[in-house]
Amino acid sequence: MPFIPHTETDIQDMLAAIGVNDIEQLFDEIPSALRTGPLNLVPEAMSEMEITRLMHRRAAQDHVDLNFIGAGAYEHHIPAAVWQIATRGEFYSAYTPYQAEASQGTLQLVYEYQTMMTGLTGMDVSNASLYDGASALAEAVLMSVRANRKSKSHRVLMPATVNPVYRSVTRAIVHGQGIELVEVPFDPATGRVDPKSLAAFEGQDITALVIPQPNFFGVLEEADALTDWAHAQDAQVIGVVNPVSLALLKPPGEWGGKGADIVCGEGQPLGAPLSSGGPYFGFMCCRKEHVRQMPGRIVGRTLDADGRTGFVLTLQAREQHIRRSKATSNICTNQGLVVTAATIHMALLGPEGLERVAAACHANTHALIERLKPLGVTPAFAGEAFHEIAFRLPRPVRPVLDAMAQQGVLGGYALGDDYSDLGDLLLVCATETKTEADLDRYAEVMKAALA
Amino acid sequence: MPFIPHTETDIQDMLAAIGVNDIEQLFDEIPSALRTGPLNLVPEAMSEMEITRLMHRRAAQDHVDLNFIGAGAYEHHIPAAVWQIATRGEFYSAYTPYQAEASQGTLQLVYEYQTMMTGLTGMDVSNASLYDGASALAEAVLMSVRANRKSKSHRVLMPATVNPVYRSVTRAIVHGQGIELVEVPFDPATGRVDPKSLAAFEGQDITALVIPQPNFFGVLEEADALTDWAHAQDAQVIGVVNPVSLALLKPPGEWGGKGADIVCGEGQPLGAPLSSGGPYFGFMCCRKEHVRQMPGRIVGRTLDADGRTGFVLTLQAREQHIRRSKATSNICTNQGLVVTAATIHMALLGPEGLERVAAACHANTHALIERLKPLGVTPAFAGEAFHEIAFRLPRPVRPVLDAMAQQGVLGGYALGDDYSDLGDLLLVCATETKTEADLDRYAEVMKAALA
Amino acid sequence: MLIFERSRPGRGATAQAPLREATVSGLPERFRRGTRAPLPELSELDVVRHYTRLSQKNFSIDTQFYPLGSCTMKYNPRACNSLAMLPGFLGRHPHAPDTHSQGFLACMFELQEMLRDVTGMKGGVSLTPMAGAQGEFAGVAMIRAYHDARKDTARTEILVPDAAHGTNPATATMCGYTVKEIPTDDSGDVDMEALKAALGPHTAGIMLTNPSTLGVFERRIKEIADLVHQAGGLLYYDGANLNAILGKVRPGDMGFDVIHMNLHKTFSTPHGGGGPGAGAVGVSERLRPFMPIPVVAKEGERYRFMTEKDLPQSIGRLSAFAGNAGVLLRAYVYMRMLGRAGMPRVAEFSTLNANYVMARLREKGFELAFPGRRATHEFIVTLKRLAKDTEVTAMDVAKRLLDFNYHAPTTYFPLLVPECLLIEPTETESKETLDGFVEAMAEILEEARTSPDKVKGAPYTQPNRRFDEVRAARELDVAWRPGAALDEVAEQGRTD
Amino acid sequence: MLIFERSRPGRGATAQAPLREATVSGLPERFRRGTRAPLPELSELDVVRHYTRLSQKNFSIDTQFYPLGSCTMKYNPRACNSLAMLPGFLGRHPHAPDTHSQGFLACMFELQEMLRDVTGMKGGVSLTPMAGAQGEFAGVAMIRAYHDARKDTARTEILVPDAAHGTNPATATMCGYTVKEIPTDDSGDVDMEALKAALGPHTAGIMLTNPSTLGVFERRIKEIADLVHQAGGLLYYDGANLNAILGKVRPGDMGFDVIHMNLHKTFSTPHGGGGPGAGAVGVSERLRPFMPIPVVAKEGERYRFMTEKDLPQSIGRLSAFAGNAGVLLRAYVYMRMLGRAGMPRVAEFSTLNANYVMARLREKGFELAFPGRRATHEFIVTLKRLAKDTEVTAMDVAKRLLDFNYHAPTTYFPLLVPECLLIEPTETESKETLDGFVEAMAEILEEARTSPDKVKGAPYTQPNRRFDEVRAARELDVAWRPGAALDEVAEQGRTD
Repeated sequence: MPFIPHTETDIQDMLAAIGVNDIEQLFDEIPSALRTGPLNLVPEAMSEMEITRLMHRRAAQDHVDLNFIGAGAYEHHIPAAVWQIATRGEFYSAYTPYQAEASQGTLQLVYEYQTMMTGLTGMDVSNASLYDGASALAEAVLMSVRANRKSKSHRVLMPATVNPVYRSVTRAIVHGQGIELVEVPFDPATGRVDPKSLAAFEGQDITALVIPQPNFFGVLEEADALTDWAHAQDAQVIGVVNPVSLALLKPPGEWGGKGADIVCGEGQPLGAPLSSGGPYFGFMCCRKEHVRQMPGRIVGRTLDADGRTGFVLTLQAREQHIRRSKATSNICTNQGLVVTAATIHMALLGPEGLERVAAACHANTHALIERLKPLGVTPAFAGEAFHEIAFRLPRPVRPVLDAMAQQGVLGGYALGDDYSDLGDLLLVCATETKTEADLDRYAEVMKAALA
Repeated sequence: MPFIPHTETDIQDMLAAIGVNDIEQLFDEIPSALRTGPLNLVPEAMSEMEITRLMHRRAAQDHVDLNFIGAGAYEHHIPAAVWQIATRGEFYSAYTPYQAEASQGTLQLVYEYQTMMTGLTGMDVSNASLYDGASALAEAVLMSVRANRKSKSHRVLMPATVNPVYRSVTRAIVHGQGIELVEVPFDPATGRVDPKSLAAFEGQDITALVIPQPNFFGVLEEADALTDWAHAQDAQVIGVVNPVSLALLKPPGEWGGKGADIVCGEGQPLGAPLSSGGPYFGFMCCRKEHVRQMPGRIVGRTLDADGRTGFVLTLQAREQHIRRSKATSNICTNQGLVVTAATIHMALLGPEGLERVAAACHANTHALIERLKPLGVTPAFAGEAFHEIAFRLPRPVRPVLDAMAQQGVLGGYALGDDYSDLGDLLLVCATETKTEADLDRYAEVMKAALA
Repeated sequence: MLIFERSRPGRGATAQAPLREATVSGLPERFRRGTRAPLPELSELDVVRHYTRLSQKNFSIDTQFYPLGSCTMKYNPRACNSLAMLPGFLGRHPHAPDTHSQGFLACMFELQEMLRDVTGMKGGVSLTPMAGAQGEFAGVAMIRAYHDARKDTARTEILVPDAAHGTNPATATMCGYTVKEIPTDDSGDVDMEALKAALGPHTAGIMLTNPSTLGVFERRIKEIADLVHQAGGLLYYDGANLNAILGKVRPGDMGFDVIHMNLHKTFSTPHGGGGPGAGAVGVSERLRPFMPIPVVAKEGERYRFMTEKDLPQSIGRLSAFAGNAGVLLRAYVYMRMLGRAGMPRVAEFSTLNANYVMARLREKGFELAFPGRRATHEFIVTLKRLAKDTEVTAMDVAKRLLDFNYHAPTTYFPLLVPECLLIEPTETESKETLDGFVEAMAEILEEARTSPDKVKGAPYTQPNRRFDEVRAARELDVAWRPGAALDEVAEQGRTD
Repeated sequence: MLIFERSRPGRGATAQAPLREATVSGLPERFRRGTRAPLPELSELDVVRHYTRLSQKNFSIDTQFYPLGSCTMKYNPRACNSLAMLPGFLGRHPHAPDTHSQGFLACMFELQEMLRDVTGMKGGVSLTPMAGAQGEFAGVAMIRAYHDARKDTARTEILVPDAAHGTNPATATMCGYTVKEIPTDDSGDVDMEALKAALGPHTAGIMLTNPSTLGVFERRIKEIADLVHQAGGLLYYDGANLNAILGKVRPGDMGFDVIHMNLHKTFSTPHGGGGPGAGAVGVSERLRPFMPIPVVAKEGERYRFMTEKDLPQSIGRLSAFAGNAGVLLRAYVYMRMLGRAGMPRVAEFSTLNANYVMARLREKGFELAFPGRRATHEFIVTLKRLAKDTEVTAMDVAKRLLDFNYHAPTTYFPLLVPECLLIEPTETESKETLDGFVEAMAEILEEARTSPDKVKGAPYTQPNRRFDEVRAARELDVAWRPGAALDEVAEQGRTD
């Protein structure tokens, strides 16, 4: 019986102590008509050896040589120490730190994580994480509705330059709560939010404006101007940012005159492997005055009965297990283990390391421009980019990508899947993991695919 | 500066505390004529990301689909827990437990290991490990010379059925100490030590007889008879055994009337991956009366100042750091980390698990006999085998192996490399890791290679 | 000591970043950061040592018995971790084409099928919710989508028993529903009269856990299902306690329309100090069109993700990609190792362990909340009388248990049992461990009677004693800044 | 509690063995075991928990500063571990054909070349010795093979300084040599007059460490080399202290003929609680024919193992295959990450750290064994006077340091300095860590003067206090048996 320690003697002794004849008797309160028949879709058990072999085979099956897709999930080097420490039993198999005295390891780590995230974003406070970047944006939208007491409209401006999936997820999550998400179009020349289309909303009751930085096209928004515009409308600013980019880019806390109100994003670039899209983690930071509207767990530093400092979950009054139907969110678990990894990752990279990574991503992606020019492949937008560039291909993207994949190179993300009029646009990302030789190979393989 | 934490400020402060101007000054006692010039064969540094990619590529390069080689290193399933725990920093990065109070983790584990090994072998005591099986045999030979006070000859009988490399290593190591290793031929019919050739030594002064079980051909020696014969000559018996086989086979402590005197062998099958031949570990057990002649570290249980039990390195008076030129061996480090893994491995397998593994190895290897018969490939020896069988091929082995390797199957070990008259013999091992389908594929690939 | 206090300007783990600094050109000043991000600066050794030491301050399954009711803290097989972290899985980009994803998709498809089987939810399973609470959300959102699709818009209420997890009412609210609480009767079952009274044309559905959070099986579940269905509502099953009945009785057979499962409970993916979890949802045929996307389909021998195009009525996407894939892989490996015969064993032995501990504690003088009922995989002890007699509370007992090297059971949940301990031993613990726990509980009970202050002062063996939680909330210190208020205090009280 | 005491008949981690029992046929009874092997029987959780908890009782680099002189306890980069454990490397059978081994062999060849470069041993490097002591053995065996090949058989003596590691004389004995000890002069150098007197036609060679175990650089090394060579002897270099001079001065340039390196010291492979190590040897041109096999050769773009056929005069094989391959891979990764510029940095910063701690300890009142000398990567403090004044010994100070969460330095080695502590901080420790250690040492010195009994009773914070080592050796208990003598005592004194 895998993972069950009971010997025959144990079972008999335990049944005797309980006062029943067999284990089946313990289920006598379940109406017999309901009892389960045979399970047909669950195969017979495999030993660890057998499943190990199966999984090795399946993992090998999905191998690619080079990946140039970003679009919300980014391939970065993760120090070996990160997951070796994060998967230590004491982190891996611990529960949420409800018994603070017996969970100081996790609690102090989360406090350190919160501090790091506020440092990166330039905000006052951070929570202990949310599920992923997309759901974090949904929570940020809900939070802005709670936090912006001046606004009654529950209208949130959502630029078309925000990751399309983030927009879908936000829609799905806020749908039941009467919130209106208003799409703001982008300028096809720059690939940024179109300032002209914003003008139409001037003077209206707007709850919040979402600003993606960089946006889904990899282009940098004019975050200062957008922030100031939103604040002039008494709208809050929700920044959706890439945390690695923040090593180079202005932190949202310093956008415009007053800075963003809420900042969220996908934490994956900070130490989470691509891993088919998860587990990642969403981060969320805000200004101090909004902290009681923030969803998710928060760790605080305090004193114990002996006057020693230590760490506890705090502001639990916001949470579902206390407030039930009046909670700020139904969020219960967060992404603790990935946050553990991210904290170790950030501590290892440090400010200079993260800056080098960000700079290398920027440089590698931009180095593709010269290499692709001879193929007639050029950047589609004039806006400055961080580490993703939307290239315009001389023909539809899909078949080109398929041909490249056959050579073991994932060439990028086809923007036409989400933007029907951008069928010839390919979003390409070359992180710090790519060498000169990789960039050359990319150009070569694309050349062949275009031929 | 990878792995060096010094900041510029640190360096200046430290130099000032020492009272020198620069680091170079700390080397002023080294004659300048001796100072090293540029290193030409050490390449420029790689980041962890770069070396990671290089090593992934090289590791993938050596991939094979199926391995049927044994010949001293055996492919077994290793529970995932084994190395996840063994590589925890507290085990991985600790030194030899010289400060017992701060090393109870390692010390207790080794005590448990020693207990397990005595249980498997049926002997009284075990040391904390030696380097590998081959060098353990060399140490056992040296030990028998010290322990057998009745023998003056320093002649050790070494059957030709002992792993040829073990014999070479033993020769290389005992060479300087005037010990004579006398080869005992094998019976070409059974593949066992030839009893007739032993008769020639009767009545002579023999220090020890080495008994491999199973022997290098996979064949089981008549260990009971050999042991009794040796003891009748006042020779000691050194068993060289496969620890996994001991789940099924009679423990050396019970061989013949009095049992073996010293037992050693390769610990690799107990949780060490094939890993190109190491790190493995040699184990060594003996009867109680010989313990003070045993090389290597030994952990003992004792009491502390508060009357609590705990564990310490004991009998250190045998060792080089105390006895220097009079030590029983120059052995200093052992194979602690692999022993850590082996101990966890044995605890996970348990008596029944190890027996199932041994039985599956036996069954799988023997299942090849029927499959190969149609190809004209049959067992070369009549002696009973454990989990390796020497098959006679209808043609020289080498080209057949090469052809099989091209199909991704490592077909076995060519005995002709070591036994010049056995050029058509192939030693094949199918451990519990092989499925019916694997055995079928083996037969298929061999058929094609023979065609 | 905090990692920031170990930091020194200019130090770094320099093997971890590109060795050569890249030049960033064409990035105007207005986009750029003025000063470097205030991350700590340390050597690799310092970081490894800091976090290795920190880890040792945690209780965990791998080091302690953890009978935390409602959380199913069972052993997390180490193979699940290592196999989910094979390079091929870790390196797969979520947007990799199907041609380069068949290995991963095969695992996901088979996981869907196995979950469909053990829950009896014939309509299908979607793996995308990233946690139990998101699974709940998906479940209630599907109920709403179902009514909406039928234009049955008067249904604005969700019924929730008063013993339910806090997430249930919170979720109903998130989906735009009003919550109506249904009381529990003395034996721990739903109060049928109250239920009947609450049902009506406004009823969208009911959220139930069975066994309930009270550690007992709701015996009239079929009757409840019929009543709710007759009223036009749907039944949502909170899978928090699925471990208790795995392979013995299926939510689909009880009449539920939708279920979420906590893979991090029943299917043993790690809790990780608070996540990541995974909250797969299973549905009956009628809710199938509304499942969250993506879902993996098998067509011939090929697997692919079904999207908006395949399920146009879907409630949509809940995560940027396809949920917590790495967690799902762990659950997949676990289920394959248990296999068909292993599923009911989970229920059998978790139930045996719970009933055994319950019987032993009763024998030691503990008062049970529902003495007339079988325990399921967990049960409730109430210390109401002890607290009255000695002032020793459930929290005190919980803290004192830490000194015996046992994690505390869940305290003060469910809310309706005063001074309660919710105890869930799980099936992976041995009789000796359970006996040790029972002895510790008995010893604490004795201490509570003879020297209550000792219990009230516990724990004594941990890095800290009880915290000032009021101070934590009032003098909010949730991010370190050089020279922050507590620093000086920290300096004095430092323990490491 | 011992793992055996947790065992129960019939329990098992059943996922770890084949699920179906195979039938063993054709194995006669006389070969078979009568009763099952007495291994412990436990669930997977019990095993994981037992050994995870045990691990926490160890000091280690990852958790503590470990200034153990002569052992070079530097940080073991985690990448070295994970990259050496990639499935492709772990799965490679040692007898795999060259066609399926080029990845591994390329690493080994490049490692040989890098080691050849940093040691200046132009003849070549063999990676096969599995530990420092085996490397020593290989070195001395090569010296013997060299003389034997020249029929120079009168050379029966090996000279060894009295400060040498115990392995040196033990090795010489193993190789059939007589050992002659050479005294050390007051400044820590070899006594040149004694050396000259000892040299002669019987001299096979000399075994030296430079810097010596006294923590100082042997300044007249070139003169020594010339004298030994003139006498017809060869010079063997014990690489134990190579960390001190890496990239600054090379044994080959000093005149050594053969060197062993401790890859687990200088090249940061883990100590693993006592191994595995790796003791690669490097040789001058004249010893090349005698190198232990196998050695990796590069021919064109292909790599292959050289064996007996290529090196017929080889001293032979020292391991069944090719040494501790996994350890060698770790050293390879480490060296590639350090790179050319990183080699001398190891020497520079380990020397800086040692000299800094030496200066600070002197300032705190500690007495240095060789106050007139530079420290190399380590140095010696002698507590001779303290022991005389207070009865607090070097061992007492070492034990007390554990209470401050620092591993103790090496004590009572080298033997010729009374009450000594040999302190080696290594280059990977930060100034703050060193300062903390110095403060702890100063505090203990103060305690020794004011409350010596406190120091003599230490440690107080570990699982045990000082052990009865005499009892351990006399009442030998080296394997547990049910009902063994200490069991009852264990029962009383149990701490976990």
